[in-house]
Amino acid sequence: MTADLSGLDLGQRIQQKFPDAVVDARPEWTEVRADRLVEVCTFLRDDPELNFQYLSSLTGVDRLDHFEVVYHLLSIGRNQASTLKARCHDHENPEVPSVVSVWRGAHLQERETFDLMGIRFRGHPDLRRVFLWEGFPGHPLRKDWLNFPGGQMAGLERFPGEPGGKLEGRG
Amino acid sequence: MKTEPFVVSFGPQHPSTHGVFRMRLTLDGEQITDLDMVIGYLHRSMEKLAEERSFTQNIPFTDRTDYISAMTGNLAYVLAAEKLCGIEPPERAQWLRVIMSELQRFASHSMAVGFLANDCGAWQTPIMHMLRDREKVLDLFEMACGARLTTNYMRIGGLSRDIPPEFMPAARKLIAELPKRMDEYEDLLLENEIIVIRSRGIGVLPAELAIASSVSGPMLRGSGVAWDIRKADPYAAYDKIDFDICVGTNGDVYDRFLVRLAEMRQSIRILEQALDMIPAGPVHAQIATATVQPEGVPSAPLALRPPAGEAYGRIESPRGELGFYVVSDGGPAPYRFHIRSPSYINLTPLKEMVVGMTVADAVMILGSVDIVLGEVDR
Amino acid sequence: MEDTGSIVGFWLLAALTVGSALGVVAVRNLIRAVVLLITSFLGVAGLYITLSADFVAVVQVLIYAGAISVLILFAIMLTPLASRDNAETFLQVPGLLLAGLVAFTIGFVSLETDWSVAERGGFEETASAIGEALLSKYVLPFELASVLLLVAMLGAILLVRPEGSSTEE
Amino acid sequence: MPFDPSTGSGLRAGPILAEWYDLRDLGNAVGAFLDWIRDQGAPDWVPYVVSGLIGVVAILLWVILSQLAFIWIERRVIGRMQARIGPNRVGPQGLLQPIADTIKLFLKEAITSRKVDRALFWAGPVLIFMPALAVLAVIPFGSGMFLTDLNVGVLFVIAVASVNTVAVFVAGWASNNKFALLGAMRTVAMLISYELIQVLALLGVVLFAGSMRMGAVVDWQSDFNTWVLFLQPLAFIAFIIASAVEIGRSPMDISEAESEIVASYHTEYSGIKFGFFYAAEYIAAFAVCAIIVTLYLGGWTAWGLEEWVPGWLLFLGKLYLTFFLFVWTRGTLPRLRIDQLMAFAWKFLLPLVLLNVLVTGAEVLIWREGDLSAGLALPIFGAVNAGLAVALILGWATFMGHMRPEHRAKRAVLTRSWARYITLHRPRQTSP
Repeated sequence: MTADLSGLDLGQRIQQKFPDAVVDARPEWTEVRADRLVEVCTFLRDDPELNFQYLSSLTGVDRLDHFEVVYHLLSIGRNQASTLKARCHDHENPEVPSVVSVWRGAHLQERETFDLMGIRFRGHPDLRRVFLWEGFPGHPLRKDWLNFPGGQMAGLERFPGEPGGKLEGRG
Repeated sequence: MKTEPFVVSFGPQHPSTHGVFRMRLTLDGEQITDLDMVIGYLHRSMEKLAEERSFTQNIPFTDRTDYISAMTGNLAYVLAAEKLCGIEPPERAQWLRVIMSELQRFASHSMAVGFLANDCGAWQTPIMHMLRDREKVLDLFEMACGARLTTNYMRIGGLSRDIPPEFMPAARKLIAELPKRMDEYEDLLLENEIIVIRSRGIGVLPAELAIASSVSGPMLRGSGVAWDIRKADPYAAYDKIDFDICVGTNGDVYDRFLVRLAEMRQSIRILEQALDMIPAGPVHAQIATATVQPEGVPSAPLALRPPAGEAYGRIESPRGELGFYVVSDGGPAPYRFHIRSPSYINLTPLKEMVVGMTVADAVMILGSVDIVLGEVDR
Repeated sequence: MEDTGSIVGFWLLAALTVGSALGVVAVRNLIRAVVLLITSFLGVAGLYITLSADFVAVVQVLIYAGAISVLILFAIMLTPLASRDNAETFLQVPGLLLAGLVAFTIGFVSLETDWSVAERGGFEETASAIGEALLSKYVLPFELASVLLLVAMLGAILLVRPEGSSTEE
Repeated sequence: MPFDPSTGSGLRAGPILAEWYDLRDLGNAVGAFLDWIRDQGAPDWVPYVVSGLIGVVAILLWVILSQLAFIWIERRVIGRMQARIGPNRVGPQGLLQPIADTIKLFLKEAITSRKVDRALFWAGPVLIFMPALAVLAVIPFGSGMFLTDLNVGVLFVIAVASVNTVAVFVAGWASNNKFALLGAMRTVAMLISYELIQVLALLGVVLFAGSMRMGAVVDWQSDFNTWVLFLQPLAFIAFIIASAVEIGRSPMDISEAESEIVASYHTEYSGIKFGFFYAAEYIAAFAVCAIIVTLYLGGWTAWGLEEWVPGWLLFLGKLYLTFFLFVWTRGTLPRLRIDQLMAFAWKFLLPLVLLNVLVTGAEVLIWREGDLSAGLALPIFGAVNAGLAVALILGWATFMGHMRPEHRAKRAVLTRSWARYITLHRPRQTSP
C-alpha cells in the first residue's frame, strides 16, 4: 500500500533544510513558497529518505483570489506519495517557477496548465498552448473565463429540481 | 553531404496516428531530426464541463476520455470521489470492479498489441484476430450494463447494478478459451522474425528517463521499472489476488509489446481467481449518511454533496497511472476536476525516443506508447 | 530499308528521339526534362530494333531509361530547390555557336562520306555474339572498364561520406 | 492434320472441328482462323496484323478479367485468414464486388490539387500501366500463344519493368506531396537494388536453358521433363522475393506502406486515376506471376499433361497458385524497414545469387564438357543445388547474425515485488 507521507511531516523535513520555504502544512498537503520551489523540489527528489523522483501529476486550481499549483509526488523506491502546493497571488498574471529542470515529466503538464489555466511557468523551455490554438481568448479553466455579467461563475449552485431560485452559476 | 531538411506533417489525418494526433517531423532523408507534437484536435474541455455537472453526472465523461477502456476510467473517478466522501463500497462491488477492469485491460491491450502489429505493416491480420476476442469481452459488458463501449457502470459507492445471472457462465467460458488464444498470439507476434528486428532496439527509453518523464503503465514497466499500482497501492480487491508484474529489460518497442502480451495473460489469471472468489451481497453502499445534505433535499445517491476538500485517486489503467484529482467546495458539483491522463503524459519522452530513428520507426514507437486521443486531448 | 514498315518506323522513332531531345534542352523544369530524356532513350532503343540489334535495344532500355535516368533524378532531388529550374545563363550565345558547329560537322561528315551499306540482316540472336566478343577479343577493355567503374564507385562513396566520420560505423 | 504439341505449330489446314482437343485450345483456333484468312487470298500483312490484334485483345481482356479475379481472390483469401468473411454481398459470393468498385472509381471525382505538375500528374497513371502490360507481350500463354517471342525475352522483361521506376518517381514528384515524394524515393531505391537480384537470379535459368527466349525456356523444361524450380531453388526464392519487392507486396510493400506514408506515390490520386494505380498493381502481379510460371514452373507444360488439358489453362492454374503465394505473405507478414530491406538485398541475397550463378555455370560446363546424359546430370544437379540452397541460406543467415540473442524472441520478466529493478541514481538531464 502506498504510504501517504503526511504533509506535516514533509513540511518539517523541508523546514529543516530550508527554514523559510514552508508557508503552510496540513495533513493532506504542504505549501511552499513559490520562489523557493525549484530548490525544494530538487531536495525532495534527491533526498534519499524522501526520494520523490516521480512527479505523478501537476495541475492548477483557481481559488478566485489566487492560484494554486498542485504537485502529486510519488516515490517509486519507497512507495510513498505526498502532495505539494505552491501559490501565486497575482490573479491576473499568475507565475511560478517551472520544475521541468527537476522532473522532465512536468513538461507537458505545465504546458497544459498554462494553456487552460493561464499560469506562466518561469523557465519552462517551450511554454506554448497545447490543446487550444494560439490566439484563443483567455484560459477556459479559470473561474472568471468569459466574465458572465453579475459576477456569475461556472459551476452548479444546486441540483436540478432542487428548491431555490432560477438556476445560476456558483457565483 | 548536406541535404535540405524536409518537414512532414504526420496527421491529424493519417492511418496510424491512432486518432487525430499530429507529429511534425523534420527529416533528413528517412531519419528524423526533430519532432513537434501538435495536440488538441479532440479537445472537449472535459475538466470545465465537469465543473457544471454533479458528481454522479460526471461519470459518463470518464467513459469518454479513454474510450478504449471505459471501465477503468469509471473506476479511477469513483475511487477519487469515494475518497473524497469517505465511502467504502461493499465487497461484491470491489470484486466486480476487479473483474470489469481486468476484462477491460485484456480488451484494451489486445487492441494495442494488434494495432502495433498493424503499424509494423502486418496487413490487418493480427488486429482482426485481436478484435475477435475484444468483441467477446464487449459482449460481456453489454450483458452487465447494456453498453459496449461507453459503459458508465461504476457509481460512487458501488456499481450501477449487479451482473445478470448469465454473466458468470459466459465469462467462465471466455476465460477458458483465452489461454489457447494467447499461445497463438505469442507464436504469431512475439516469435515473428520481422517484428523482432523491427522493434528490438527501437525507441529505447532508459529507466531513469522513464521515471523522470512521469511515464507510467506498460511503458514504464517495459523500461524495466517494476511499478504497478495494483501491487504497490492495491485498490478494489487487488490485494487479495495473486498475480505478477510484467517487466521488460531494454525499454524498447519490443519490450512494451511483450509486457502488454504478458499482462494479458496476467489478466486472465486474475480473472480466473476473481470469478471463483467473488462473494454474494449488495453492490452499492448506503451513502446518504456520508454526505452533507441541506434541509429538505432527498438523500438519493445522485444528489451527492461531498464535504469540502480534495482527493487524488489513482489506478493502473491499461495505459498507465490514471488519476483523478477532485476538489470539492461542498457544493453539488466538483470545484475542480483534473484528469491525470496516462496517454498524455506518456507522450512526454516521445521526442527523445523518436529523434534519430526513421519514419517507419516513428510509427512503431507511437504505436507502442498506445495513446487514446480522447484521453490525450480530453 | 526497303519495306514501308521499317521506313515509317524509322521516321517515327527518329522524330520521337530528336523531338524529345530538343525538349530536354528547351523545357524549363528539370524533372520534365528528365522524363523527355527517357523518351529520347526509348526512341533510340526503337532505332536499335530497326537495325536488328535487339540485345543492344533492350540493354538501352534497361540501363539508360531504367538506371541512368533514375540516377539523374536522384541527383536532381539532392540539389537544393532553388537550382531545380533551367536558369538563364550568359553562355547561351557561345553554346548556340558551339552546337551549330558540331551539328554542321556531323552533318557534313555524314553527307559527304561514302558509307558502305551492309546487307539487310535477319533477326538473329546477337547476344551470344556480343558475349563472345566481350570475353575473348575485347576482354582487356572490358575488364578495364569494370575497374574504372569500381574506382568511380569508391570515389562516389568517399565524396558523400559525412564529414568527420573517419571509420565505418 | 492432327495437332502436334511438340512443335507448337497449330492447325495448318482442315476444319476447325476436326478434333475435340482443337476446340478447346485457343491457339489452334486462332491458327485455323488465320489460315482461313490466308486461304481467302489476302495479302501477307493481313494475317500478320490480324493475329497481332487478336493477341492484344485477348491478352487485354484476360488481364482485365484476371485483375478483377485477383482482387476478389485476395480479398476473400485474406478475409479467411483474418477470421472474417470478406466481400460477399454483390453478386454470388461477392464475385461482382470488384466490378462495383471499378464503377465507383469511374464515377468518383478525380481531384487534381492546384499545385501539382499537371502534365506529369496525368502521365503517372499511364506510365505505370505501360510496362506492366508490355511485359505480357513476350509471355507464352500456350503453345504458339504469344505476341512475340523475342530473342532476348528474359532481358526484355527486366528492362521493361525497370521503366516502372520512372513512372513511380514521376507520379510521386508530380503530386507535390511529401508522402508521395518519400514513397517515390523509397520505391526507386528499392527497385534499383532488387533489379540486380532479379537479373542474377534469372541468369541461372538462362545458363541452363541456353537461351533468353521465353519460349525456348519453356521448351527446354518440357524437353527435359523438369522444372527450373528444382534445378534453381535458391534463384527461385531470390526471384520471388525480388518480384515481391517489384510489385510492392508485403512484407516488402515499403513503397506504399499505408501505416507510414499513407499511400505513398498515389496519395494524391483519386477516382479513376487512382484506379489505374490500383489496377496496375494487380496487372504487375499478374505479369510477375506469369514470368515465374514461365521461367521456373514449366510454363504451359506439365509433364505431358498438356496433351490432355489446354496449355493456357495449365498456365493460368499455375499462375493463380503463384499469386496465392503473394496473397499468403500479405495476409501473414508484417513489413520490413527500408534500410533492412536494402541490407537484405545487398548483404544477404546478392552474395547468394552470385554464388548460385557460379555454381550453375560450373554445372552447365560439367554437363557440356563431361558429355553427361540429362537423365543422370539433372537429378544430381537438382539435389546438389537444393542442398546448397538450404546450407547457404542457413549458413549465411547464421553468419549475418540471425541467431544472435538480440534477434530472437524473449519473454517478459515476471516479478511479485514492485520497485525491484529500480535504479536510484539521479535522472538524466535532458533538454526538452
